[in-house]
Amino acid sequence: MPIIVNKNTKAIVQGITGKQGSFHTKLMLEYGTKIVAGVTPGKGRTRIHNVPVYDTVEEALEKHEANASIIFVPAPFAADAILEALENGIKTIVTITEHIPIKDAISVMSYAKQQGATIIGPNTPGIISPEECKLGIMPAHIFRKGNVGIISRSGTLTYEIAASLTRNGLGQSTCLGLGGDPITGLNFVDVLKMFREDPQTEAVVLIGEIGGNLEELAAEYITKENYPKPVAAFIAGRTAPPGKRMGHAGAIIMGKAGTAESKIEALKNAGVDVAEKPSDIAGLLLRKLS
Amino acid sequence: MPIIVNKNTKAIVQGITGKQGSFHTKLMLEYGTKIVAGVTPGKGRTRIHNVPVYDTVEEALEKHEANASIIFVPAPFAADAILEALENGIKTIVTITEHIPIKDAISVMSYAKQQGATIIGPNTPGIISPEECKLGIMPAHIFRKGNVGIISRSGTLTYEIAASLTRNGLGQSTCLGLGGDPITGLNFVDVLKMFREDPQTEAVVLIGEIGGNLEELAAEYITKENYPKPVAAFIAGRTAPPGKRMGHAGAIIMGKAGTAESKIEALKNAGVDVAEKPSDIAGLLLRKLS
Amino acid sequence: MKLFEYEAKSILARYGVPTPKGGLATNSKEAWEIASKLKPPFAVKAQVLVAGRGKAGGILFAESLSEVERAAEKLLSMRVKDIPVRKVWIEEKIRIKRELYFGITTDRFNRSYVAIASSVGGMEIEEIAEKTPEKLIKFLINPQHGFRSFHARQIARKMGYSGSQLLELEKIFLGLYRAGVDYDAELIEMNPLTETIDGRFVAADARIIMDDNALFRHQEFRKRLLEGESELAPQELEAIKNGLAYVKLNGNIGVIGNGAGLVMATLDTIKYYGGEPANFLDVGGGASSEKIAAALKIVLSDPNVKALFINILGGITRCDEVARGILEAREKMRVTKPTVIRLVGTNEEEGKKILKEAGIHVLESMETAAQKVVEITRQG
Amino acid sequence: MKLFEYEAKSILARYGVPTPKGGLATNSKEAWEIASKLKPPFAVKAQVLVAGRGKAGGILFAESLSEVERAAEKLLSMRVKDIPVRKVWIEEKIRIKRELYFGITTDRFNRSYVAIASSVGGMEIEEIAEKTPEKLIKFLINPQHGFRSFHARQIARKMGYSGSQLLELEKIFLGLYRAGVDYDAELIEMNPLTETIDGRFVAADARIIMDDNALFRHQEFRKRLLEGESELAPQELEAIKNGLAYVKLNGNIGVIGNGAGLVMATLDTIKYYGGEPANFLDVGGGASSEKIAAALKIVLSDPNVKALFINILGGITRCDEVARGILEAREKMRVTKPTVIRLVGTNEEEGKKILKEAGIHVLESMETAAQKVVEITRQG
Repeated sequence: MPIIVNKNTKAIVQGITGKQGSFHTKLMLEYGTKIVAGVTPGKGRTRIHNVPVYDTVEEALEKHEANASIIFVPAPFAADAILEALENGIKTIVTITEHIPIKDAISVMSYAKQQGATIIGPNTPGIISPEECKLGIMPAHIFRKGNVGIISRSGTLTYEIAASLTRNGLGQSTCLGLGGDPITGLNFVDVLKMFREDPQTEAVVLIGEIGGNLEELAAEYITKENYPKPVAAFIAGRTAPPGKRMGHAGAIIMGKAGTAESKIEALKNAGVDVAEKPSDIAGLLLRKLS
Repeated sequence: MPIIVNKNTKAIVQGITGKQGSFHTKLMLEYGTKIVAGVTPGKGRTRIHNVPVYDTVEEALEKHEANASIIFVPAPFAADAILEALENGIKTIVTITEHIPIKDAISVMSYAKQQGATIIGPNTPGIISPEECKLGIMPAHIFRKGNVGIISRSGTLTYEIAASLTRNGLGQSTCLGLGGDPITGLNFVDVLKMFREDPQTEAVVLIGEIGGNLEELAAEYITKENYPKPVAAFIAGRTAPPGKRMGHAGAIIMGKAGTAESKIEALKNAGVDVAEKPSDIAGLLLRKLS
Repeated sequence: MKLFEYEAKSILARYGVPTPKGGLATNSKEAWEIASKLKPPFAVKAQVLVAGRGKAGGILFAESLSEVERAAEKLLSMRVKDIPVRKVWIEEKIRIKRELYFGITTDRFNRSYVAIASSVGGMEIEEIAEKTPEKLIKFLINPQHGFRSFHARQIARKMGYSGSQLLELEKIFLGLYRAGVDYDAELIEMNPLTETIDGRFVAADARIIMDDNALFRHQEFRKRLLEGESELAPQELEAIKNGLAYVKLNGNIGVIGNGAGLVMATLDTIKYYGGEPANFLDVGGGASSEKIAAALKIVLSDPNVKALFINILGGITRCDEVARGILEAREKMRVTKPTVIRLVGTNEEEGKKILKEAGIHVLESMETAAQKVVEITRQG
Repeated sequence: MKLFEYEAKSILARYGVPTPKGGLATNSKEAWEIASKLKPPFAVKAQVLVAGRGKAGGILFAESLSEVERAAEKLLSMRVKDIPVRKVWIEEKIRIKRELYFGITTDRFNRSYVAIASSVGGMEIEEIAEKTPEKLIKFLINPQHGFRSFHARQIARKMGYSGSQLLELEKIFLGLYRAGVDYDAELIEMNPLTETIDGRFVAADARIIMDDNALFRHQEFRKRLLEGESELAPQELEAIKNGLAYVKLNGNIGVIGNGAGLVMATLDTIKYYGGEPANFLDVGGGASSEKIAAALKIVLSDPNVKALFINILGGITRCDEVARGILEAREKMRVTKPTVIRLVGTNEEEGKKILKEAGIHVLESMETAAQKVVEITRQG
């Protein structure tokens, strides 16, 4: 049994009629994900890829049973879409949308916490538990079912590393992108805790990048809890010039904290194997698991 | 043991240096209420009636133990004062201040509910459990310890009726003013529930007025729960002309709902004795209790 | 504080709610000029703050400019429910397909705002509320994150709308909510919100009642309330300026008390003993002697008043302050009318002493006092 | 988006935060005129968006108008950390008793805003943060009801203030918070917040960084960002206009990729194999062919670029769209520079087919591709 999503996940797609929403609904359906309904305001009473579309989450849930939602609606409306899912009792929400204003995200995350809901993202590739459920936009063919859990701050780097693991015979239990926006629903520590309790997961890969201190806090947690499963990591941005923004606010370097060096040192001190190149992760894990 | 406040209540006074705050602190101290500290921003490090004054509730609670607060701060700042008490863990808050904006009150009451706190008022005379604790501005000499619980929407009518009960040998367990502002922390049903569980209380007096439907809802509750203690009521505003405002928004008559007739009928149908004049309450109760 | 239709509509328009094109006129010539810039047919509407204006003849329709002129003239010389019409609003008449209702008000029991919607609006809304409440959609607004886009869509769907109409209603409902929050409305409503024959929506009428307790945040409206353009009697205005609550009634016993409940009970008791109160006047909590004096002045300015009944039960109000206020006012205004005073509570002894030294007798029971004042007016 | 000091100060002043009297000048004559309306002594401050301006000589003091003129002239002809100074801000110099710090920023781990205060502010604040973090007051702001008056007072008290100074700081902290909320600031700070010798408080310097993701709510700033008055390189500006993230670096390998993490890892890998990237360019998720074409144009406008490395791992980005964008741009711009393309993921087969048909070779491994492009630039 993987974490968060599995065979029993039944999802709605918010923003299903948009270009990305529609395209990835098709791919998720092809992967076998149970997409029971879609929501796009003003497009109710239509169908897309044979999935019925409703104007509101409320109506979708009156007519279908669902326990998860994946959100593709544009950033200015995304916080409201998350709230709509939360208010209608959905406890697993994957937010693909990127660039949600910080103010909106903070307010929504606080409510999600009160409701005991799990928000993946925003600005995440989503989550996949191979052969069970894909709630995201990742290219499915690079994943295989197995025993490695992946937690990542970077979408495309996740694919890079997952593909390399698969090529080396290391399948995955669940791969999850925390999301690249400044405020996200989950951090490394949250997911490390879940993988710890998950019997299918035997090792964890942590993919970080410069900026913030989430990797340092993960290292602290691993040390403090004497984390019982092997962890390997890759940190992007070793060669980034200090003080420059690399793509999103997540990558502002402030003084020493948040540099690749700081993160790598903290993780190594916690007993984590840190790879020099993405393709080195597989080798490090194989050594640990043998 | 009366409800909400008793011998063990230790209170702070927010807005202690104002005219009303200072005056009533003196009277509460004279009654024997344990006032441990006062708060007025900018007046910290002074004393009033020998009570130490602090700039913040936080500091007052660092230096004194308290489980209640009574608030006299002006309406534009009162919602923040309630929040300050709540955030610092106080669970019983009496808000004497009147005319708090509805928008502010709604936001604060929602947070109080989350915190499991009891807010009496705003625009309340407060609460008194005779011979144990007075957290309010009511003239103390009209109350006597006894077995009648009083719940009222009107401050001065409470004094009117309590004094008449006392004259007739009917003491009180606890007398509580719900408050005259549009949004209050407690309603009749909330307090009826508390009196139901309170062994000291043998009968309940309910003092209502025109406007809103809180009396009707109390009647509904009494009927549904087959309320086990005798209840007598007085409703002010029988002769108020329809559509006119009598003092505060609580008294707007909208159609039939909210009229004195509607309330009196509902209460009578629930088996409540409804008095024609405030002074008739004592007689009705004596008959029920004998 | 009630806002006029033209005020409410101009606020809503700024929040993106479609309203009919129109303008405000104080005479028939202005009405003609406004209408000349609009497309016929027209609606000419008396700007008064009373409910049921339509049924009372306060709304007229006109096909031509000269009809507008006549309609304005007629309205400006009439009274709607006893209120003189000082201004009219002229607007383009909407071609109605359906009349809806949407409003937001406070829900005391749930301590929140509540949105109320109905796909059957217009003049019948109150009847619907009473007879078929199930036709009303009631939506409690969570105080934590307020009324959101999807709440608006949920309501629009339940009203039977979809597609672009649902999105249009979403914008309108949200606009109304935001206006309500920003203006501290205790009631804000569109009735009717009209669906036009081409499927669009227009707020044909709008009403806002601002929370009086929040007027300190809206000084421009507070000013408007106190400096005229309101429909208050001079005594009511004077009362507001002094922080008092006054309602004129038709009897001859002037009543002053502290606390709305007590004053209402005082009126009830006077009536119980066969008297007729001339007014309701609540000095509120903690009144100063100046406030008491102002209250006396207001009550005595009513020529019908034959006797005074002052009923004070001091809690936050201090009896000594009340006593001083009474003496002050009697001196200044040379009050000769018989006065019955009932004074108990905080600082009671001191208050009684002050009055007794001035030769004024004070009673202790509301009922005895009420009987006494009724007796006096009967004799008078 | 970083705001200039003069922008940040004028925002704070509107929220009731005391700031020194001053004005903005683009030449020494204007500087003289502004100073003539102020009281000496003066501070003349270069308006640049880099940190550490003071230590880099960007702030000068003047006693007289002629000294102001000279200071302005000097600053307007210098570069601060390589940024040319285009504007100076002249203000009255504050007589300092103590320098404090107060700011609000985001706390990612706790998913909230956090207020940070210190009774030891000024240029040393970063040193304090590193060496004696216990001197910093960190206050997490509850998202549910925000930063309130009493939070401000709690902080002021912990900074050692009481009485009227505590109430003054309350207003200042609240003003800063409200400005931050209204302007979607991811950082808003006063450093120093100066306590003057007469015990009052003035924000001697102020900094606001707006949340780029919220600029759609602040079109006036978005406009300012895109239409100059910013310190961006032409390529950076072009990138923002096209929704791309671009950072110029000093090497000769142009890099385009999707996802900040992947692009950073691409740079790392290029360096690992001994190459030097010319830039960072992230096309983001779901890039259209137009966006890819714009990215190519920006990267190729750097004359140092000798070879291109396009690294696309499609998730929400579709490989066929990328392929079409590359062909489009190559055609329009007649690209002759050697290009290494790595393309895998969503619609990979279709993308590869498009490129192969155009005669372009596509690699599958980032590392092979990186080695290849480094090799090409070595040969070149």
